Amino acid sequence: MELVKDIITGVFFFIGSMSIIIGACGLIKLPDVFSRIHAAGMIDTGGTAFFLLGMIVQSGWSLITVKLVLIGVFIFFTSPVTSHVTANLAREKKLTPVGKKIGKVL
Amino acid sequence: MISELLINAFLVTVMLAIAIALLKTRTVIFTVILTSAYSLVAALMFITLDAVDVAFTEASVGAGISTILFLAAMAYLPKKEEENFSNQFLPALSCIILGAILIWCSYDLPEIGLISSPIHQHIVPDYILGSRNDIGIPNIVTSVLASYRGYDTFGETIVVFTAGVAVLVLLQNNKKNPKNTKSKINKIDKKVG
Amino acid sequence: MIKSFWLFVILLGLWLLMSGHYSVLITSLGVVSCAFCVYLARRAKLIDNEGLPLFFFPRLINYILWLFKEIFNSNVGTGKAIITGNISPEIFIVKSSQNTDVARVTYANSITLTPGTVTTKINKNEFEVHALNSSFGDDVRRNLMDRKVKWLEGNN
Amino acid sequence: MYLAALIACGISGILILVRIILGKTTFDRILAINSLGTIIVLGIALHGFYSGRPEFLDIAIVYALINFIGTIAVLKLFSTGSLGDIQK
Repeated sequence: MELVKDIITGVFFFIGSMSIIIGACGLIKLPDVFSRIHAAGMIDTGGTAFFLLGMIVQSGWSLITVKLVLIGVFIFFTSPVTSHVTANLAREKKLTPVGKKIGKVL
Repeated sequence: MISELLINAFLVTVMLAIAIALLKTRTVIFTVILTSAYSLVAALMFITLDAVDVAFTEASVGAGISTILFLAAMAYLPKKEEENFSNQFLPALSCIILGAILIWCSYDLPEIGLISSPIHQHIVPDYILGSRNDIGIPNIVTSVLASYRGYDTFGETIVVFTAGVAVLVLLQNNKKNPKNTKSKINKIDKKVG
Repeated sequence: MIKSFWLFVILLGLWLLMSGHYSVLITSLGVVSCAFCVYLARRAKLIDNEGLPLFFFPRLINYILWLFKEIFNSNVGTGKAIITGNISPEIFIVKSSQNTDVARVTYANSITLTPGTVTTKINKNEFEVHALNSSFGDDVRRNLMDRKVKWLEGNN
Repeated sequence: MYLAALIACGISGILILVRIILGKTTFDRILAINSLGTIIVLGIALHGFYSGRPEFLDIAIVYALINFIGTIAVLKLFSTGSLGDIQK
């Protein structure tokens, strides 16, 4: 039973690690702010979700699980807000994104 | 043990990198952002030292409140720092000498977590053993702060409160006749530059 | 009034979960502070359909599971796009068909939460969306998420 | 296992630091700092599990909230030029 738990946690941690490292590479590699927000979103959603899932599998049913779920809820509520505000301000300050515009734009 | 060393070395490297970046930058808002990142990493350092309460304070005060206060103060500052081309040899020398003295003194300190060091012998065992029976609060740090050293904490709180009230009185925005305040500020501005 | 009660229950549950000590004194302190928080929220007029959208709750679990699946898929897509360098950013407008503000915010946040698409501006019921790739853009333009949020909102 | 995850956090932290130091605009830096905060939250939780004392999770919760407030404050200052309601 312990072995199964450890294997599941290991798989989750592996996916989470890949996710945050690819996200961090994207933060360096992508061309402008608007594209980098997607990479940051990958760290905020994929990395967080899989790391927390791995730790939840380890801790079983206890108070710790509730705290882990709470961390996940906070990050999942706050991450899109910061992303949106950053993107919105960058648009307000007249930064033009790389790439094409389809149709009329606000 | 080796992993502990690895984590500490990593954190110190990151803090050093942030400090060097702080020296290089000239934009004021970026300075504040980097300071906040610095105290986040510093709090991680406290966690590896098992000082959970200090890490809590560092996280909420160092990274949270002080960042916001710096930002509020920054609204009155110009956006960019002025380039300073004066001779910086003497300040650098004094900093290096001070740092060398501090490192030299740190060799006399007892090892971290050593049980026989004087700070763990004198009064701490009394606090740890008596806290549950004397006061009945689960958290020992709270019972030391609020009960064993209650008068200390009371005095500190009064000092901080007085300082806050004094600052508010000095900086008060005179709402009844705003023109008056504005002209005063303008006069000060003209005097300063 | 019933919303204040629900807010009190949620706050008290959170307190009990976080504290971990259940003596009489500490628990009563918790009850008092939760009641004070509810009083403050009532005084600041925070308790309305926006502050506590109770009409979401029955269908919420279903939506969250679907959203998680969607987030996983777009995470894989974003990872691939970053590794292969296959990016052609585009920016366009979608219309939202929800009636209440809460549902609109939920829709905009869901778009932002799936990596690969970000809402950059909001004007009434028009969202300006930035997408990393035309395939992500097509996902948003198919309006599947819009219909899901409309269903989550119910007939309110 | 936990150590491997911590090392992954460290690597991505260094990559994000590179972006913070290189960053062209302020938005890049704010975004990168926010990501660094998320990485640090994960790192605290992982370190708690690694050293066998998961009570550290309380600090991770505080961090997750402080990080949000700090980022929003910086962005608000950047957009309006002040945090309070100073009449200009």
